[in-house]
Amino acid sequence: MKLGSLLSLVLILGFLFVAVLRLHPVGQPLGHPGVMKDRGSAVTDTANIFTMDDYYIRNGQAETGSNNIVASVVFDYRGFDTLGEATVLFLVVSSISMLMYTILKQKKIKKDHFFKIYNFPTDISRIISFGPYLLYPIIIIFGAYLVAHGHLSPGGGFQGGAVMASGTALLLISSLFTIHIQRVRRVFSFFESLGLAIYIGLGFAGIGTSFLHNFLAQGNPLFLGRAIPFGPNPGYLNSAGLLPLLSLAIGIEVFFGISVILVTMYHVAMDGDIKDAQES
Amino acid sequence: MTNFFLYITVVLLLFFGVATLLFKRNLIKIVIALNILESGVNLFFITLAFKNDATAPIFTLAPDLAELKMVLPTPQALILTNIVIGFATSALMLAFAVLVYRNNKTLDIRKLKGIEIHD
Amino acid sequence: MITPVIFIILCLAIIITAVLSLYFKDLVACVVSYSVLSLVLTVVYFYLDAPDVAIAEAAIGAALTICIFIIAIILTRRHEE
Amino acid sequence: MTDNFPVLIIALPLLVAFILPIVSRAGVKPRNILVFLVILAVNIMLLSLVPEVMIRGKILYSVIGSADPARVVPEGLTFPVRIVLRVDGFSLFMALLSGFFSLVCFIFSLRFIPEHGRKNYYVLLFLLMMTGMLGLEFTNDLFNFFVFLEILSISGAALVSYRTDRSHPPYAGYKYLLVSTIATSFFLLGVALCYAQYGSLNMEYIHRFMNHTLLDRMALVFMLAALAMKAGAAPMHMWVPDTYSEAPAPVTAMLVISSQASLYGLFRICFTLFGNPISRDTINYHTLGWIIIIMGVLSMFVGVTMALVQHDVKRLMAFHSVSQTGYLLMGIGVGVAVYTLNDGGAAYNSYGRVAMAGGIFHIMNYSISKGLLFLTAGVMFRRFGTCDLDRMTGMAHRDTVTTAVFIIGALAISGIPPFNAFSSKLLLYESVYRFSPVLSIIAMFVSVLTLASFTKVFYSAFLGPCRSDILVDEEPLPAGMIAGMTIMAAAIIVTGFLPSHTLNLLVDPAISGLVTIF
Repeated sequence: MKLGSLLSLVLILGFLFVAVLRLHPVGQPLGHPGVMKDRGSAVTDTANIFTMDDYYIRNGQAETGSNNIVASVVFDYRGFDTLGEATVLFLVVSSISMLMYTILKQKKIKKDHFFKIYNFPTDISRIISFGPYLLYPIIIIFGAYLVAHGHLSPGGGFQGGAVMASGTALLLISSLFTIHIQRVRRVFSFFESLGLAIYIGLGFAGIGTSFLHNFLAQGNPLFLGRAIPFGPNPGYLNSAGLLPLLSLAIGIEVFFGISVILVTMYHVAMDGDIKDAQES
Repeated sequence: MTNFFLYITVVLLLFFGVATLLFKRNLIKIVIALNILESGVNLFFITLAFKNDATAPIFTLAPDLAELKMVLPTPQALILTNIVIGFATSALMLAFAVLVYRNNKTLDIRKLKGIEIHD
Repeated sequence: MITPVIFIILCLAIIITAVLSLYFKDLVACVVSYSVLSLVLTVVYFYLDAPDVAIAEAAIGAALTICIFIIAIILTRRHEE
Repeated sequence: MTDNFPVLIIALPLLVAFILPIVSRAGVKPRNILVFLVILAVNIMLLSLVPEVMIRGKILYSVIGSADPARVVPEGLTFPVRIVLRVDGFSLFMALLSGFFSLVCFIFSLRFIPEHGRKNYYVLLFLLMMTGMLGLEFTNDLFNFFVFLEILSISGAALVSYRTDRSHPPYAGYKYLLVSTIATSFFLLGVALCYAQYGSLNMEYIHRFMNHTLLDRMALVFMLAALAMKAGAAPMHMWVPDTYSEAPAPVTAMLVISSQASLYGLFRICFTLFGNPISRDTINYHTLGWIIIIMGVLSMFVGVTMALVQHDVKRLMAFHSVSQTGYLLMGIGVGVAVYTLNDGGAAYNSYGRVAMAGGIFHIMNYSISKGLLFLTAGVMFRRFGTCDLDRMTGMAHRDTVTTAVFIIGALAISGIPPFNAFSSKLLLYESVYRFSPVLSIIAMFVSVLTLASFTKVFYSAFLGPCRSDILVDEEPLPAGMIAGMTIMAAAIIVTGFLPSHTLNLLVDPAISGLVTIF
């Protein structure tokens, strides 16, 4: 058993080293000779676009109206992956709720009880009890900024949602949710479902052409449809069609989804039965 | 040559992850090892996307160059997805670990095997 | 372009934190080392021109993962036997 | 009309799953009706694709988010830039199977799983598991494949540990998720290696430019190992008995078909991604075929020998799944080994294709009969409150329907003539004998052992005196459970009596879909 493990370990290590030696040098992707050797039909030279990434960089701005190519790949070209990823998060939230169901349904726990279980000092310092309240608005504003400007600057639904969810973690430290925790969980799960429903609803809205089609991008210049010239430019907030909306939906979903996970685990931690878990 | 360090780092991260998966027996330690494995894969993708003397694939921040040279955007998009998936997976595994501990009062794989046989 | 010295230091930091986060017997120490690893990775991603990934890694890898881990460790056992 | 069906088949269950937490508050009945309707709708959509794909042999593409969905590759380019769904014979074959299984298992679990607050989550996860399988089978994009694999494994892991009140299921779920996450991580590593060389994630595109460099072979090894691990083939089968035996019965049946979905991925990787016939000389495909065959023979042997000594009925059946997976791997392995032989396709045409037909036909026969057997194991568990064979007796006196379907399932999986697995096993024996006689003899031997161990189950659980003092639940079975088992048994009998029709209608187009790329 141990020998087998060791053997497979050495095998994997050797494999990886050989792979790394054969790969292109860092910093020169897809450029070295022999890689794009044609075997099937001829590669026609269309405006020097040889790879998918080249296409995204050259046409992404015109097709999606987004200055951030990564955002246009995440929400437009590969929007289906993003849907799958959001589904994974939703799935995990549901799974954890299912696993912890019996624990979560137990009677409400008072705030002092929690501190007694884990031998926390009851007089926590001001920094911990009030610091989160000061930081929380700033974190939320920063996260919302990331979500809203996802198509212009680094950021987007995932990042903004995750930043906002770290605000929830801060609030948990200051034990704000302790008393109303079940209600908080229910509200958060509702909003999570809402975010996902918005995402897939926007996907279905374009089904006349194809699923998740960005039908606003080249359309109405008044509502998110403003055209952007090719090349470096400051960009407009009012562009990129469906992209900001999808980004918003994902932002809502990630924010509330991760918050539900955190709140659920915190709630489980407040369960009195685990008292003997603590090592002295 | 110096940039080759990135690949070496990736290989070592993967190696440490797999080694811990094989030889450690604590359920939470295993989740940490999985996270490190995933970090290795993520770093690998980003390394593949890197291009010398290029800018980030965001036109808002790009300098006005005669020739447009940007790092590849696709791996970055994939890794954004993978980071969230990795977080979700590890959260679920930790929830499982918590339940295992509640039922069996241990996190050690060897002891858990003993419980399986007796029950 | 990355200055080689900074770059080697970052790679070494990644490797060292990875080893530390697997070496400690105290799981809280492991998790904190993992969070440092994530922070260093954030810097590396930034140097590799991937600001999007850097933000995501900073928020999720260095903050939220740690939260979940700490709660799980509170609920179970702090020391690996 | 059918243009949007491939994407609707995936998107519709997702939409329903997202609004299900809100619908669940309205009550049990609306929830059940909604989910049943959506699974039914998926099945109808799948069936409506049959004439076009299976009979006319067309390959349907669906480009997600494109302004011009008729074109897979945008004008003037040589590569697709968006995620492409591809419905060919093989994927539709597997999707039909998954849809059928989901329908039957859902009907079965309506009353099998007691009504509880957690059942809302059960239904939701069940729906998403089906979606994961369908997505995995339709996608033509490597990363999208990974995402659906992840959806499949997470929902599977959560469902495995549905019975949280017992002490084992969380650990079984942990194990399943651990194995799946390792597998998906290595799969992603393989994807990275492919992407690094070809700059694309589309399987067909990579197939067209496949160079079979050393890196490609490494990617192949990573992906193959990952998917074989997920499918429960021999060296990596340790998670199978734990997971299968701890899950509720309908979930186990779903896990059987989800393992088949992973196997589907394995075959896709072998043929669609790496099976470029232009480069017949450059890669030694014969070796790859032999690796798969050896994996298969090992699975067969390990599975059946371990099954003989088990006392837990679900563990026994789980080890049988490992051994039956071996048959599939063997059939396809022979196909792979001769597919690229440099003899102008003579060996492939004379027996390679037959072996593949046997393997693919056996996917269907095995999963239906094994699913049926797991459902009957669920009935046993419901009656006796345990899966221990030593503590069961006399079920034949009380549950005649269960006994009948158990006999059908057990005979079918052992390859006894009037039932379906006989024809697929016969195809396998014949064709594999021409490839290598030893393999064929091992396969027959394993088949006999299978029958022996099911005789043991039948003897201890069904025969013997009927003792009501050890029964946990004496009520007659709910109609839903009987309906679920009867549908499965009917499927076995129909495919058993019409093997040539099934072969012509379903299996032949599936092979064509697997080996023809464009």
